[in-house]
Amino acid sequence: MLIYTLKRLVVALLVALTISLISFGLLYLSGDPATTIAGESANQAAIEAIREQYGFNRPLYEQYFAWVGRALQGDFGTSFYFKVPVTDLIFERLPVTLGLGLSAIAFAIVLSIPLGVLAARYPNSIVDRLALTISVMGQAMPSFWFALLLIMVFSFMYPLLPSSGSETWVHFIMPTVVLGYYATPAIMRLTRTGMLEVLGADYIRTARAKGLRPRVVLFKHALRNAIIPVVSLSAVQLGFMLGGSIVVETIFALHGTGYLAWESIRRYDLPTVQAILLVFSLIYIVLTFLADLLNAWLDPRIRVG
Amino acid sequence: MAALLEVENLRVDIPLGAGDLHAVRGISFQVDRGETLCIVGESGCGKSLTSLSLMDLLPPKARRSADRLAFDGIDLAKVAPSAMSDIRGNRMAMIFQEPMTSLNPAYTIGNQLEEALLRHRNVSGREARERAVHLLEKVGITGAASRLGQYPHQLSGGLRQRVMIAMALMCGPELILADEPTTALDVTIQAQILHLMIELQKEFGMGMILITHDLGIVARVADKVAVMYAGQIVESGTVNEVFENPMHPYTQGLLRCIPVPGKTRRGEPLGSIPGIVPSLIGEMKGCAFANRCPYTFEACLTTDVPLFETGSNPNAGRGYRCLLSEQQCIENAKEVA
Amino acid sequence: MAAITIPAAEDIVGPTPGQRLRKRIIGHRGVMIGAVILAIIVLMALLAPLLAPHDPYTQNLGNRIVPPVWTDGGSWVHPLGTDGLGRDYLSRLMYGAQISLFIGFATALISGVIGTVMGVAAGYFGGRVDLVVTFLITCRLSMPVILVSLAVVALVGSSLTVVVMVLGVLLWDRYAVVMRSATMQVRSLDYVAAASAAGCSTWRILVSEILPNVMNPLIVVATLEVAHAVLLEAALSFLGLGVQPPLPSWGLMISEGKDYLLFEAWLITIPGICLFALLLAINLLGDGVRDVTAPENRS
Amino acid sequence: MTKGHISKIRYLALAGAAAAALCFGAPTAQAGKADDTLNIAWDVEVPNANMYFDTSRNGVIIAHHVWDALVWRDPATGDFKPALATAWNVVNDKTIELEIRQGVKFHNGDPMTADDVVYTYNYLAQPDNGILNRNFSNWIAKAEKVGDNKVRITAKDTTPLMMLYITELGIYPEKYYKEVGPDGMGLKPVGTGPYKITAVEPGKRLEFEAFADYYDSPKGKPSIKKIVQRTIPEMNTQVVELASGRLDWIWRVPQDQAERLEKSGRVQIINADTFRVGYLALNAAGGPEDSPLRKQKVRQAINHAIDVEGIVKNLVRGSSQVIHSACYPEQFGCTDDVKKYPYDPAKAKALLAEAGYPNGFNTTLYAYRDRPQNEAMLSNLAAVGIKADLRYGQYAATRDALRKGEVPIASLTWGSNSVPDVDAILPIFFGGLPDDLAKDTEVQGWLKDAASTLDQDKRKALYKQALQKIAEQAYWVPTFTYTTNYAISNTLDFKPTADEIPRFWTAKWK
Repeated sequence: MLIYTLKRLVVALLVALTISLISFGLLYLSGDPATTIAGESANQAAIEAIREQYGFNRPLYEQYFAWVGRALQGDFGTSFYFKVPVTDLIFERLPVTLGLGLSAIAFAIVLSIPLGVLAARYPNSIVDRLALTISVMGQAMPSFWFALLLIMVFSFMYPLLPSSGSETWVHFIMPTVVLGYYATPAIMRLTRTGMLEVLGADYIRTARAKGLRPRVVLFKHALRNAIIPVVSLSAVQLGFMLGGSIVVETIFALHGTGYLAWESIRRYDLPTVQAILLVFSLIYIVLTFLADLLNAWLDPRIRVG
Repeated sequence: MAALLEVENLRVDIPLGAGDLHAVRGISFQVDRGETLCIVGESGCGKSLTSLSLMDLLPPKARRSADRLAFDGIDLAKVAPSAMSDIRGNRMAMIFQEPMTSLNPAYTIGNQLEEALLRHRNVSGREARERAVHLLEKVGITGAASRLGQYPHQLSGGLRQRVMIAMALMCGPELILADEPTTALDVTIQAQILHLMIELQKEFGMGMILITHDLGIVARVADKVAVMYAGQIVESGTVNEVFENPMHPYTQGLLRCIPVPGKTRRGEPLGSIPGIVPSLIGEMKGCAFANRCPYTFEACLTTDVPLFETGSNPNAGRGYRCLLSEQQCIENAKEVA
Repeated sequence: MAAITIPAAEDIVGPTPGQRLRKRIIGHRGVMIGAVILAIIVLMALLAPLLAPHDPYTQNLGNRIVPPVWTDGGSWVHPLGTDGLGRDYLSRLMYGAQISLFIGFATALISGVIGTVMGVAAGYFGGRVDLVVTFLITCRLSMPVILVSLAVVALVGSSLTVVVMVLGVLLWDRYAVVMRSATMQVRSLDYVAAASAAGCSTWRILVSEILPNVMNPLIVVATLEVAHAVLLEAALSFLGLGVQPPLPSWGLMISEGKDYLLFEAWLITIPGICLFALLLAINLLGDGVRDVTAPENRS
Repeated sequence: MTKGHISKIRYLALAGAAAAALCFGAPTAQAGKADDTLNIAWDVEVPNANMYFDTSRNGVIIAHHVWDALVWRDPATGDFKPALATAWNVVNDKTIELEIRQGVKFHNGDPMTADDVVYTYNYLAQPDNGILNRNFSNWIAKAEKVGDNKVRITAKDTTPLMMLYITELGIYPEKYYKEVGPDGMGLKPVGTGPYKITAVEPGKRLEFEAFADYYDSPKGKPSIKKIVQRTIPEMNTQVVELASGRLDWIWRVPQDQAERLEKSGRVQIINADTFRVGYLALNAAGGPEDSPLRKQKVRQAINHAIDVEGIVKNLVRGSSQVIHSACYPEQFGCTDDVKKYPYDPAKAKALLAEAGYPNGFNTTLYAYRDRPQNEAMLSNLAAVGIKADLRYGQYAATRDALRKGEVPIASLTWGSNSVPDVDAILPIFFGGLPDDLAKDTEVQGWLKDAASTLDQDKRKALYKQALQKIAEQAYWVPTFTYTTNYAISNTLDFKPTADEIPRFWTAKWK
């Protein structure tokens, strides 16, 4: 386990390094960011001063190493736009994105696991068909369209829910549904497939032979085994939601990292974009690692001996 | 007093696209406390489905029907699913063929042992634990207490089957159904396990249905034998009667396939039954064994054969399903011997 | 534990060779529904020059936001009404099908070539090649597609070509994952070993033994990736960084219709429903093909 | 892996859930008239609340609310009125002396003195102060105290718009600013304006509160007690929030949406003029040697090809006006007396043929906002044979490319920083600065002359000359003036001004 963890750590570092290269190279496609920083009404002198101040006139590799060096110490530089440390900026906004991501994945799980379980328990029943419909619709529904439709119906036609802000949990209902629905199909399918497989297993028959109640058989004995791949998938989906949060946060005016990323791209706020890309990647790596740990906990064959 | 388990005209049908598969076609038998019934037959004859149908563990598609299916006077055909699950694992327990896959990989041995007792008895966790340790010792597992925390994948096949047996015994059942409990195990371990089961059965005075295709086992442990072929019992009786005087050509064929110490001479080829089992899909006309039977005559192909009762003791359930005269059967049996 | 967590690979790879495929496809309801919808959309796209009642680019500023025929003020001149610049909405929708389908298929092709080469190489050669490919997959998976594509498109400038190239270069991960495991499976089969033993060249084995046998999962992934690409283009267009106007991609039409969401909802609903139908059709088709090629996964 | 580790994971999961619950659990603010709070939304994030470090429109708005300048310009009449200075005296071309008002307090309670004024101006005059908003402060050479309450400000050069600039320069508290620096000021701003800022969540939210000790300023005392600004990027969301009463004030609502909203009766719509003008910048002096845009006739043809009137009438609507010269009509020095190019595709084609492009040519149009208008112009160009690809991008990217001379045609807008004088537009685009695509030395000369005299008539004449040549040469295609749609709740009384600076201290509840 220790060796495995170390290996994972090395891979994670290599990935982070690669991503840092990509994000750095990517954003320097744009050429000289000094004009951007200076703003609409800045004159040439201001632009020159900025170029000097940020070191844009130095060779690219020098800028890269300087950046990586600082990044290793948790210093991603200063946002061109906000003029505050990018690290502060990201960590100030990360809770919203993570909160949204967690509630969305929770929504997806709460919706899809019971449905997936029931669909597998009663194949070709109404529940199964409902589950199938939900999942097929979920795959085909562009999230921004879904979000706008929700706003139109639940905030405009029937003003029941707030369409912007992140003050209370009520504000998170619509964003959660939109983002969570996006992850639902995959989780539901995998649950259903896994459950179908597990329900045919011998140990399920054993459990029933012990006279255990159907609920116990289904949830204790079957789900526990079927859920193992679902955990990995959920982690991956949570990672994907970081990307999905860009659209959702923009529409619902949630000031999270996804929206920050999008605005930073539009503002050419390179240090912020680079850092977010890197942070998102790291989160993904951490998530998959956590999922593995969780799997190890769920599956004693991995954990023990 | 009625027998512990009474089964009359039990049928199991599985609907398929091409028509119903009649897997078990009207079988009847009884098992009493302290008695061991062996159901013998080759693969696919319906013996496993018979045991599953008794436990109400058939696959979802399969349908069960019976004229009488009574456990200690309780009509299992009419009992509600929840009441059935109260009986299952409690008064009737089952041991399966595949010890490698029959334990849930995600839970410890202890957990899986204890949950049966916790489900059916109002006991504390500690009591359940003690019972589990006790039974693990009983089935010959050393260091029982420490085993409780182990997971199935950490145990060998023989150990797992012992665990399965212990699990079946947790609630002190009155009837044990063992479906080929030793097939998947090493030969050396087979004997140990079998031995263990018989011992326990005697000790606890349980009724036992042992399903096997191994006549050697039958000879050693059975009180009564039911020979199944193509979903029917073709011959039944006490183990002595059946082994001494096999009436049905199929039984005779089976017995010819095993070496009998003292009777089978060294170097003599063992018998085999040529041909294949008929399809069980759709209605079947005549004797199911007709296509493989050396004595087949015209009536065998057209007449449905009833189970003829015979033997000195009508309660012993001695019967056979053959159109040949009793005399003829006895003649044929002598050839086997 | 796998070195990386690969999503949903196992439910795409089906071991069954595709002999009985055709029969099962015909009998599969999802596939048939998907195929019919997709066929309608493809026909609409191909026949747009013949069927479209108007030129999709001709503006008429005096005739803006005409409602569709079924509402008050609508007429058969513009069955689906006109957009904010007075262009015929039905015609734009038809030509838009061309663009959206082109984006989907072109992207799936580019990413398919990249991903298949990587996946097959990793699966066949194993060892270091596999290590590198797996690493690349991990890197790729850890970058949110939408963030990276937004950044690139914002920097390079958005156009149809840029969008297709960027998405094509980004969306190969699922191909690689699936092709890798499918190839591993096929490689271990006897006939591949036999071909290898018979002295066939690696290239020959890859082309004539491996590829035909990983075709089923490849087709499934390709189908789903077409949908993925269409969806992502729509998202990019929605954020203003997709294809450039006046090209009527459905994503762009939704984006343009966005300003009318609250009062002329049909301007966003119509392309929205079309996009939904297209994605639904492709997904049904893809899922169906998966079911059909790996039937043990369903029922 | 042991049990111990597992429970740690469980614990972390719980902690995560608790954290998530915490961020959902914050109390919500009640909106509107009921609690005397004006809820407003912008679509752009405000990076900080330090007025000299934000060049955006929002920065200007914040500045006007939080910081008063020495002099105030009445937006209605254009008159200069005493604010933090009670009187002033223009000593010469480059020097002005001002009498500083007594008894004015900063938001933190410190008194505002002549020292603060001197400090602020000298700070702005430093070349290395790092401030971004230099357009209004570049002229300052130095400031000095010439009496207890008297300050002399000296310009580097003759500065015709000095008074105007002074009205835009808020006075900073010397002591506080030295203590907290620019970043501290951005997070906890302190000024003398009608509103003080009580909370800054960068990019997300700003909270203003009426300043109780506000001096007797010509701006007047604020009526509404609190203002809460939120950033909502999506216009639909803004409209929905407004319609459902969670917002009281939004602006820049698209015309179509504004008209429908007004009809719905749920909110009020005010369509107001702005200083912003739209134009196509033509790369007249740059690009490849054989660029068609180098030819005057081609540029004139483009002017004739664009149906500005049609676009204004059908798309832009509101009170937007068609313009013919490169300035906002109300600006000092702006004139309509220039060569006009009525919409005439036939003539455009003829001119193209004369220039050697009978079949038109291919080019690229860069744009960064107002997609429908640009699409309409694209279609106009196509009608005379000019096939332009649209490159729709970010403002900064467009302007970058433009400065590198890579852009043949750019569709841009300019708001003149709300300065009512062509000095805020012409020198930037025709005075030889990086945005000058015409590079017309004659025009550059006139503009330079105009900038170095205080003689208003002379300035006017020079600007007219320049504008006439710009039109004659067709360096630009001036299109139309922008209007802004304000959508406000029915309970709010709000009067917009043309300089696109909402003045919330004049707003009231009905």
